[in-house]
Amino acid sequence: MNGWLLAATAVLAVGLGAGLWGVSTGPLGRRVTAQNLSTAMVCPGLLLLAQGYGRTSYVDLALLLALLGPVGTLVFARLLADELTDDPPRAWGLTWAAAAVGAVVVTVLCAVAGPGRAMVKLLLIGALLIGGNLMASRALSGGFAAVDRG
Amino acid sequence: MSRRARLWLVLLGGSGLAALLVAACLRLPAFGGARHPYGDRAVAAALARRTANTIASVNFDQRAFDTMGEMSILFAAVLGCVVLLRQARDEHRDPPRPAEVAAPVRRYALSTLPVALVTGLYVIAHGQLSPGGGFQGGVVAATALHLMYLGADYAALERVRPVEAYEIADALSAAAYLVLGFAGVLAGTAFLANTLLPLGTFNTLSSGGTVPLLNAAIGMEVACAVVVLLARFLDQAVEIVEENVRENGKNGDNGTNGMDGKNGENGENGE
Amino acid sequence: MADALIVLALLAVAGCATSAVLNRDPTRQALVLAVLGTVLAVLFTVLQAPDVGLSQLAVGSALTPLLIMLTVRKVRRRSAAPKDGPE
Amino acid sequence: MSAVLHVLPYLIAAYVFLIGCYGLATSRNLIHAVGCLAVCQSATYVLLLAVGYRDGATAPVFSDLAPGSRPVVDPVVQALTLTDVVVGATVTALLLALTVQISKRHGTVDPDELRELRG
Repeated sequence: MNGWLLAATAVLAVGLGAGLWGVSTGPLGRRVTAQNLSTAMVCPGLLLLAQGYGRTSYVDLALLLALLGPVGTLVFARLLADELTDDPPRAWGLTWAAAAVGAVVVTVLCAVAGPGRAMVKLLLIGALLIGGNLMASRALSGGFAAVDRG
Repeated sequence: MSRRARLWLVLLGGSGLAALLVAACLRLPAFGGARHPYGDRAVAAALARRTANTIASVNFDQRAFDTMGEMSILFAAVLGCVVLLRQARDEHRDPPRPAEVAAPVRRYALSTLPVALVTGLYVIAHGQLSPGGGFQGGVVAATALHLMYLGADYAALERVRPVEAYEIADALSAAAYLVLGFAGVLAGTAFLANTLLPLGTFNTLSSGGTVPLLNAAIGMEVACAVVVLLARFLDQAVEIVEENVRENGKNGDNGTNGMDGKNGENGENGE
Repeated sequence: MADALIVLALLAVAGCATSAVLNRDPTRQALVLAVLGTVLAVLFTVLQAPDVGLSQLAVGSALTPLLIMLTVRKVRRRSAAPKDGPE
Repeated sequence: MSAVLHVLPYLIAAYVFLIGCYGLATSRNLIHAVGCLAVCQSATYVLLLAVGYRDGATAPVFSDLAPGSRPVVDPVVQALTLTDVVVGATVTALLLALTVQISKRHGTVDPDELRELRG
């Protein structure tokens, strides 16, 4: 039994379950938020998987998701700006919770990895993940608002 | 045929297909089994060619000819899109108004752009060592460029993205793949045979013979193809307006599109 | 543990695929497809295929949603205009 | 549990394929249909990778792994899937471009209305 994989299963189960349910039901604003938060939760899950399988090369997946997940949310935030301005999604509690999960996972993995290239990469992923997550939430709650409204 | 009849036909055919698929699934080798004759041989061959990432070795060495086929599908699909989405005679371009993006979002997009570009290049360059390669890295690099549209506006993207240059680069990199293949023929072996270059040291950037070169060609091809593809879609979605739509918009009856009447015909362009 | 992860990812893929088909509005479907891309990347990781996972992440998380949303915008902009179309 | 697991991935792949086909057949919007086709495509990825999996094995990538130290999964199906994912996306783009053209020429993206137009 591998504690890392257990933690990864827990994070992924919560992230994917909540994300899937949130993105399939409810008003548009909630769906976009769920899409954003599912990427924010899956990324720490991927980091834990890399650690659990003992493969540092799997970290590239988390790096790519930390980069492109928020970009995907920006796509929706920008192209759905008109629909979202009427009812801007505000889920700062959940956003900060997801960011905290990411921060905890990155910190623990950094402590395990010790100083070196792996740690730099992990810190980069953590910064991209948390920064991207917060910025994507910001973009959703009126980042493209005033546009076209005179 | 009515919708109801069609649905019944689909259900009938679907249940037949489902039965066949389940029967096939039950007879497949059990999931997670230990017998993978092709896989074991591919791993051995990749190690013999000193390529650390076996998948890259399969793609760009052992099955390089098939990858050429994949590349031509990609090329043809992009060509098809370019033809389908070209500007027609009854259409004209309406430059969109500059977007107003919240300052932190803009800063985030513009500062992530170089990071994403470098990551894309990293994924391409390390294709024969760690997970990654031309196909993945190319898409990442091309997507990174479009942060310019998402975070700033369309005009800014157009300044950093001369589409013609990318179209030429797309064709050139596709040609580079072929030239690398024919170089093998000229050297006296076979098309795309990996005998041209020294194999190098295992697990370094220059290992694997022609694998890194073919990988780089594919990376460039995919990146340029995606940029051209997205450029056509963006043109259509943001800039190109049909004449009759525009005139009707001027007649004032565009309350249905949910935009303010002030912007008239290019209401949704402004974004 | 690895088996539990695989089952979890497989069930998530099945659920996501169902949701992607049943959400008839293209915008909402694009959102579900973005999540489906991420879920598939997780499945590929637990099936020990990081290369494919990278591929799926690159394509599924940003490129496909962008293409679909741009098409939706173009089509909406057309049909938002008054009815007398070309035909 | 393990007897179920031996066929579960194949069954999930079949299910995903069939649900995608159902969506394709009942779709009232061509953009939605293209999305359903993407779902069908993902079924093929799941099937291919499930065929190549080996219990307790890891990825055949030796940048951080000594060759031969651990069993590895089948790289051939992974290579097939990897190119398929990217090429599949461009084919999706081609179909979306066709949808844009159809919407321009016929003013609708509902397949049923398109049939009435032609007939």
